[in-house]
Amino acid sequence: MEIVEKMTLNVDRIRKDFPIFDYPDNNNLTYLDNAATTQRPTQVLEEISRYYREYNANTHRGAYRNAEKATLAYEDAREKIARLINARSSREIIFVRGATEAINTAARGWGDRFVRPDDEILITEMEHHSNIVPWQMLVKRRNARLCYWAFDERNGMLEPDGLRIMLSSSTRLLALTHVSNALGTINPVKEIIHAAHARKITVLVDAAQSIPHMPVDVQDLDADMLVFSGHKLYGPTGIGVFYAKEEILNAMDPVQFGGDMIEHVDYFESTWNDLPWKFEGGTPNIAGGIGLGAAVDYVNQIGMEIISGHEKQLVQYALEKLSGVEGVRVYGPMDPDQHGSAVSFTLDRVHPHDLATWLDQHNIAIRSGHHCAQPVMRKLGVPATARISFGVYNTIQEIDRFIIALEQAKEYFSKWL
Amino acid sequence: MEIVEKMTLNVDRIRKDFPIFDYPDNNNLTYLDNAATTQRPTQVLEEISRYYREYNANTHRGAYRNAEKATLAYEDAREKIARLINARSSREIIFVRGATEAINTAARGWGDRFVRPDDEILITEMEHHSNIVPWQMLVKRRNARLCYWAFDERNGMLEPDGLRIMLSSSTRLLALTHVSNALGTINPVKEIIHAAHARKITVLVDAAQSIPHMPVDVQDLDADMLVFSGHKLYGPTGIGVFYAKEEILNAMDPVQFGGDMIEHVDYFESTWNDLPWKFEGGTPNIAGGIGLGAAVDYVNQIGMEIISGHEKQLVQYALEKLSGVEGVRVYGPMDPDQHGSAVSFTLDRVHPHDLATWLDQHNIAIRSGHHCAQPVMRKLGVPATARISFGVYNTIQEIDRFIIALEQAKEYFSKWL
Amino acid sequence: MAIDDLYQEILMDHYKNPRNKGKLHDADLEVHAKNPFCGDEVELDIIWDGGRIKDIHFVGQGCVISQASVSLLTEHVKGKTLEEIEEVIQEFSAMIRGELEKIDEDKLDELCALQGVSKFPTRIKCALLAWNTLKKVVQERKAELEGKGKVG
Amino acid sequence: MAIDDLYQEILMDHYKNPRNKGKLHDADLEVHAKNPFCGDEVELDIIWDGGRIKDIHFVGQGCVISQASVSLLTEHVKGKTLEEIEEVIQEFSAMIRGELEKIDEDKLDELCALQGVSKFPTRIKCALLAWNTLKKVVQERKAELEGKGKVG
Ligand SMILES: Cc1ncc(COP(=O)(O)O)c(C=O)c1O
Ligand SMILES: Cc1ncc(COP(=O)(O)O)c(C=O)c1O
Repeated sequence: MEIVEKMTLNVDRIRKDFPIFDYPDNNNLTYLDNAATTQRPTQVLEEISRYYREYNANTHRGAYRNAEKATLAYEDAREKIARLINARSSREIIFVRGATEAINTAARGWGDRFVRPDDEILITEMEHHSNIVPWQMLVKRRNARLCYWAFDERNGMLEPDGLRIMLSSSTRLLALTHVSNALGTINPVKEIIHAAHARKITVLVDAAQSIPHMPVDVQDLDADMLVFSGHKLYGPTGIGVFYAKEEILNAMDPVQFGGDMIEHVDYFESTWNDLPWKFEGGTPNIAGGIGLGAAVDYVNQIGMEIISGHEKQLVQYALEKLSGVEGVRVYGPMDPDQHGSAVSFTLDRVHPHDLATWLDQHNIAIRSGHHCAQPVMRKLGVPATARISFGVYNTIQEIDRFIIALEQAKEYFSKWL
Repeated sequence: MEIVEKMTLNVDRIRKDFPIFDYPDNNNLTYLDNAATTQRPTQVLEEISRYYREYNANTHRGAYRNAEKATLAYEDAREKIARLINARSSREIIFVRGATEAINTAARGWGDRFVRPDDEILITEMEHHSNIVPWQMLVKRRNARLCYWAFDERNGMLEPDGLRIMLSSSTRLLALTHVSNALGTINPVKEIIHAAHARKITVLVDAAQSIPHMPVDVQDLDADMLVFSGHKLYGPTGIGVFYAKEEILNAMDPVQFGGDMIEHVDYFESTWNDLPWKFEGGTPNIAGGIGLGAAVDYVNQIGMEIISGHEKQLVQYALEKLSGVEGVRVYGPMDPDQHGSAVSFTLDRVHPHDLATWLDQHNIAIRSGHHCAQPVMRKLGVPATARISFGVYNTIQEIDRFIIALEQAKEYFSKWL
Repeated sequence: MAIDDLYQEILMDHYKNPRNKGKLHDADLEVHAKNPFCGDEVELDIIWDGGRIKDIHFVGQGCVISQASVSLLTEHVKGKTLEEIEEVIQEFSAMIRGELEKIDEDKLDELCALQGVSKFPTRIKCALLAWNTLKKVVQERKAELEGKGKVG
Repeated sequence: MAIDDLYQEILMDHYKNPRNKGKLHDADLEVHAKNPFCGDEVELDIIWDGGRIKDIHFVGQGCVISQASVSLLTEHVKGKTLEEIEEVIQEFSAMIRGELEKIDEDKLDELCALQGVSKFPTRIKCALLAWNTLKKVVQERKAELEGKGKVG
């Protein structure tokens, strides 16, 4: 047992790792759009660069040293990711482009194989489009049904008795987000998975918004499948992870057919390679995998508990401050223990897009829009919200700066409106 | 009309652009595995680095300047690629992970929609696994049939009357490689497409081995779909292109469902975004796209005609020299005008893998194996071949060095065998 | 790139007091436009008078830029011929995209209030949302009239 | 990392004159192993004698390393008990992977000729191809005998 000290982060030192903050044109950037994508530390960029400059080669196929070096580096990154989420083995880690491709892989490779006519796929009303549309299409292909577990628009929490009501004997899969990118809600996935398993229902967890911000242990959660994106975890673009239990991966069909994922190709029949390569057809994003490994090293070196503690302080402070601004409405849970690193809000009479432009003029980057969660917007009865979201490098001072600018925006627009 | 001078390349200067050759541990590396993946020039690495260090943000969604800058850079790369292959519009350029994902996209998005029971898919015997297995799986899903157009094992050329024999009234698609990675054969795709179109057959061209080595004009070829990988074109890993005519893309179904590819998401139905985004679900490989754009700039600045001329000299020289080594058997066409930048061969009694290890000890990187083309190996009656393949930075001196080492290997192994 | 270049008084006024807002119940045509990335939506209701727009209204919600832009659009195209409208759309779009060397104030008139958008690339889509839709509508109307031999 | 460290005389001899090569027509078991990345293939034919391998042959084609390795394997495991074989496999695999501090020459005997492979990581798969397959075979045989209560 390790004892985790409640250390506070040396954010000044951490910010130095992120070249974006030093780039003169960015002029003291306050970056509050981490739920969309994070910045990348020098450590990650250098690891990518090292691959390209020193031992660039294709993986798994070469009979020379750089090919072997590249293969080892890529497979080593896989090991790091397995340890990060405490997978039983790195065979359970499939590299994909991101959370979206991971969910599509599950819907095709598992869904097309195991979902039968009239089966039900249960998702929640707070999912990202990437965890909605693949299931809409699956149920069309398989003549199955899609059902929604509702949330309470007053506090952004899933309806407490929703699971009991929703789970039926024909429910095959529950796919839900660990942390909502539009509401900030942290869902109690461990308990939910436990309840679903009692009814032999397979569970897929969309961890795109949790992996970067809190420790996630797939064995402790007992998640059957879990997905996330590297670019939200300080890693490169174009790389992400599809995790599934080994027995599920063995039972599933591969989805991308081609080089590297096969064992034997005959004219009319082929057989598949072992896990994890069975699911990785074609030359992979080698630099992306290696870069994601470096990102995992980076967060480990700081400590995920510490990052999580730091961000919780930021969320708590932001929730307090935002609620104190007249005309601001905050969505999602108000309890910071139930609230991930993204906070959604609206400001009376000022459209989020106008607010974002206004803040951008003050070098504060926030997101406005539907956050790829149109059903959430419809439920909240707004066309869009503004959203701030945090990473390891954000500070209380930045929130103060944001709040001041927000007050000024309110004043500016109320002059007219 | 531009007049292309038969300039010879200043290879010394070009080699300076590729940091891999300067890395001390690589110790005068002779890299002859370009068909597997090329090296990347500083210009590409710097462009990737610039994105991450200066304006890193997610694309298409942000309401702040760096998000706009990232979007413009990514879309600008798409324009560059459209111009490289002379697409009618950048709407016809879909970013994918590589050639493999592109072919899988065609098989799912076009094949599942348009291939009917008993339809035939025609491919050649010299395809890469990535252009075989997706079609094997498609015909299984659709109860259709897969047929092979044979090649002549003596010269690696497609049987001249194969198309006439093979095309039937039920042929729906012809998928073939422009240049074979295992034999080096350049197929006359323009004439083939013309003949196929006369029978209203759709044609997909696997240009993974042609795009990096010769000018390719999709309008001149009249290719319906065409695919290639960025990492074989001096670009980053994890990015490639699926080209298809706009009317085909409009008729096809998307394959990756999620953020960015949708217009409207309702509980049970969704509608798709415009081209090209309809096919790009999820956060794309932004750095990859931008890097590939820089790679296109790089080859344009040298000139594809010039690269092609340079490599033809290398191929001609290599074919001559290799044929002069007793005990060497060269596969594929012996006419350099019909031979792309990869040359496959075997050396009597020495297994390609042993040869590759031996050459690796002399810092010469070649490929050995089945080159993801097991049907080709079966047809040639060998378990594996050795393969050398060229890029813009290779030289006649390197071929000499390789031939000397090959002679030495022969001597070394014949001592025993 | 001061913020006031973007949020000109005229725009604020159109946002607060939109012109021609609300459904036209006897419209010949009702078209919807949507910006999938920010959720802005606009509906245009149009009554034709041969090769002219006799009346045009809009329904929608969105940011200052998109709403002021569509409000100005309705004022500006009402009563105009298809050719005149195409010309304005062309000129206006070029201004918004920052492609005009010199803005023709006579032609664009009040629409010039949106010229600041060209310096805010993230907002170009907002300003053009309704205009791009109208462009397609005009093209289709022309094709329709040509089909009937009524144009020219 | 001289090339001679890899291609030792013994290996060359086994490559040229493989031992126990050719099908065993009365084999109890016939298993196939394949290295998908280089095309090397090996078939092992085995005759059991309770908890021992009574006879073992191989069929295959491939590089010096994979063929010499399987030829040595057949010599080395013939007549041994499942436990003895497991021990050799473990020791041999560790040597090939470069995980042994000190190589037990008594135990590995001629197999030591393959120790150079540990310095050529691209060849580790070649050397282990047949051994990994045998490892699975032995595990399954043990389970089978345990099921019948014949082991221990
Ligand atoms: C909860 C959630 N799921 C899925 C995704 C999709 O991730 P990506 O776009 O990297 O595929 C996102 C990110 O936008 C997200 O926030
Ligand atoms: C002819 C051909 N097609 C397809 C591919 C697959 O490309 P990738 O592995 O980049 O998806 C390759 C590369 O190995 C190839 O040579």
